[in-house]
Amino acid sequence: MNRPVGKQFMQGNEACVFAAIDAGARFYAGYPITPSSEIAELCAEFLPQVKGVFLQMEDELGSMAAVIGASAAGTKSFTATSGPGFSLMQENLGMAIYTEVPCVVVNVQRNGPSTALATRPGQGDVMQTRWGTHGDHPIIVLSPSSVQEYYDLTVRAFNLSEKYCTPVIILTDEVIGHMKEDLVIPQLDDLEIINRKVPTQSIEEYRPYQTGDDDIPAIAPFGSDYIVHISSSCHDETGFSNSKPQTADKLVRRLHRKIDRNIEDIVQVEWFGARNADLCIIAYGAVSRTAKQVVVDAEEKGLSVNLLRIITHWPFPDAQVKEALNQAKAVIVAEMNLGQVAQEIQRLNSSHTPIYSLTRIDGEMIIPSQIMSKIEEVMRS
Amino acid sequence: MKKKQWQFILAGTGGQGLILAGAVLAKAAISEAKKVIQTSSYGAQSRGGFSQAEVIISDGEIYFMKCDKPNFILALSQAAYDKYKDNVTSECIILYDHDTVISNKRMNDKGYSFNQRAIELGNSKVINSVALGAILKLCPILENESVIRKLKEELPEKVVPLNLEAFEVGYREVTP
Amino acid sequence: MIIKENVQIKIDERLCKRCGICSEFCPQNVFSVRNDGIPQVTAPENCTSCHLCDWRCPDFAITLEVIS
Amino acid sequence: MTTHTHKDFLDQRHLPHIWCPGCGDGIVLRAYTMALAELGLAPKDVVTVTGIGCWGKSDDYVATHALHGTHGRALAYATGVKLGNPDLTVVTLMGDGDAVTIGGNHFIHAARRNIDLTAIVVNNYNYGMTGGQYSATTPLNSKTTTSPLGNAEPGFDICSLAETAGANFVARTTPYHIVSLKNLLKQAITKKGFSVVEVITPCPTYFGRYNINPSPVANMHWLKEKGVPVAKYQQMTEEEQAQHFVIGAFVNKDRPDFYTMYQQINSRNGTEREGER
Repeated sequence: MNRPVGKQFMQGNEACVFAAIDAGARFYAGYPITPSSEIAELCAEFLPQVKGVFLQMEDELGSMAAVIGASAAGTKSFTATSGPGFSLMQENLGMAIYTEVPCVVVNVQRNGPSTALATRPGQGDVMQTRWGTHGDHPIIVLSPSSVQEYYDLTVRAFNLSEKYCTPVIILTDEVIGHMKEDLVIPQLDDLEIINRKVPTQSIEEYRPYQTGDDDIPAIAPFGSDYIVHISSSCHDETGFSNSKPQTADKLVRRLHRKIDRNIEDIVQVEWFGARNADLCIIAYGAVSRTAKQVVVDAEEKGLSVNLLRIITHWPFPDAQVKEALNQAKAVIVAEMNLGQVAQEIQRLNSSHTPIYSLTRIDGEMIIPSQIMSKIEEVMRS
Repeated sequence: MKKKQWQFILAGTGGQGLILAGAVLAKAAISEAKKVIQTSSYGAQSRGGFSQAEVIISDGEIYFMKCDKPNFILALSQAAYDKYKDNVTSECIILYDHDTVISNKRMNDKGYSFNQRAIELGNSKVINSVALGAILKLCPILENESVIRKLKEELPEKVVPLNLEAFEVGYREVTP
Repeated sequence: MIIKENVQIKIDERLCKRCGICSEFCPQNVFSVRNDGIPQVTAPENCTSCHLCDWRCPDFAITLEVIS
Repeated sequence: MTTHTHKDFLDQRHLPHIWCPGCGDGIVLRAYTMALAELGLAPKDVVTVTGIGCWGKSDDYVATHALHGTHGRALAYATGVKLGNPDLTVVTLMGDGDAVTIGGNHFIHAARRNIDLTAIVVNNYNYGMTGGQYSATTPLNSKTTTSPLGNAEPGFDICSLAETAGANFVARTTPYHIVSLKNLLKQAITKKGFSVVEVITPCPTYFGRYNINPSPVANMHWLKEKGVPVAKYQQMTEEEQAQHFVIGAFVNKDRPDFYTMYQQINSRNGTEREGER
């Protein structure tokens, strides 16, 4: 493969594929669905050129399962889909979380529910990424807002996934997936690539799910001298099923703990505009681009407005959102759904700051004038 | 006329090469160290005949990625013209195909026989290159050379001369 | 004349679930079944070490070893 | 090279197993571990992938690498495992629910794709683990806990399905026919491409109790009588055939497997593509 490097002009979904390959992904299994299909098409073209495998599975259930299988065999793996396909992946997403198999799932959101407006953008899957799968579980979800960031966060998604032995979801949308923009692709040597922990115990003493103080297991790939048992049933440190209540409790608590204790490493946000503005817009993904334009326009109008852009959706940036709530006189949450993140922000609103949920679900982008009129309305009141 | 940010909408029907024209415009702008965003129509919408490319070219950072205030619209079909005629400012230029579009005669409407000229040049497919020439004439925010260079890079070698000729025709014949 | 190998059949009563398959299908009637359902080797001299008993034991309860 | 016995492939820590008295699963597992040993494989060369159900619990007792996943997806995980590391021997242990009911789509596509996997499908004609409900192989009229007066649906013929979908090796046998079972498993595991061994297995607790006999021994006799080799089966009348099932290897061919095709095609296109990029 002729790896692009330096300044490039490409589509978001294209940047995602190059980033995945740069991060070390060598297996993709997926089922085509708009607006993610370019990722499949480009993987079909490029993965064989780096001795990887692209596989078009029979459905998204199988895609997610194949991704888990390939990763368990030691090959960094990923898939991409959109809302309806993402729903089909939920069962095995839970399986990957519980069995601690690293993998990356890209959800290029479209308008929904159901097949709705399949070619139009939406942000209706924010809560699905958090609570879509069954059982009590932690999850890492990243949300890019530019082609550059789509590249960067894809690399980061693989790194976090390998570091914490857990699936990482890239939650993007039709606009970011399809738009073409310039970006800079770094030299491979300049990229930080993290690979999963390798066992250090003797083969006889090895237990794949035994962890040290960091709560992170060292699960060897299938085929190594370390025999690995991966079970979607409740399992102890040996990986074999074990249905004791204390085993179940210990496992699920550890799964949460390994993420919770690393919040600072995982959570990213971007502040845009003056930090002490009167009004704070909270947005993510494509809509945060609208919001940035609004912050610039507001400044020209002499209005004190800033933006808190959510980059890590889950775990939720509680601390940063609280800061916004404490500091601003009002908060506008702009999103292409009926207030999924606004509700999450309300959860943190101990300062009783007025929160205005600005929504759009017609498959069209929230445009700057829409947010601006809301700001003017809020400022008047 | 120098602007900080230009929003171009190239709209028409599938097969007119508008996505490619948008890409040429975008890549030419990149080569001039400008910031660029290109978006296109997708899926069933594009299969149904309607095709559209949006290009934003700016000297600085581009935040909002859609053409909410277009400066320039190329309308190569009636549907494309009708979609925008009432939704743009009076300053926005709409350059329409004289052969297929009935104009409302807005102040900044400009008609040109794109289809006819492309056919006369020997291939209706060069309509997008004629259009690129016309765009550059009316919006001289890019150097002709950088557009010509990208045309050479993006097109199959054997069709380059005809497209360059088409570009020249569009540039020469459309008047501000 | 066939020279018999020396065969040892072990039944692990901890694993045996008393299905009766070993004794029912032993071609040489090596087994009989105790009142509690556990099989016993009562005619070891008949054994031809065909292994059908341990191979067909669903519970890994029978080990047939040929002692040379 | 160390040689391994069947016990090296068996993890005895979790015995006695969970299966009911007279369940065939233990016999199939025994044949599987014997087949692996006789093929000269080591536990680290093999990945056993299981689904959900009684037979889906079999990974608890294997000492190879193992992946126990969600219901019906064993072949999909296994497909990923095989492509993630093509040097591995990957065997899926699935029940009739996993293989051809909830996971039927993966089954036909694994066969069509001819991915180099072995599927050991234990068919006990019902969902034993959840209490004896009917599955996609439960025969017409059979009684189960969800078809108390008889099943209104006909059952799939797993082998015909595998054959039609394109598997390289297709066989059927029973735990009663233990020697042929072991030998068919060896052939299937060795075969490059997708191979299926359907093992008609007794479930005295549910299917047996409602349709044959609750006694483990009676169920084994039933298998002995009902399973007939191809030659004998062909001489039977239609009525007789309906009362029996045919055992043996039905398909044994060498269509190139998915990964071989994938590599071939991509190396060809790779050279053609050179100039473009």
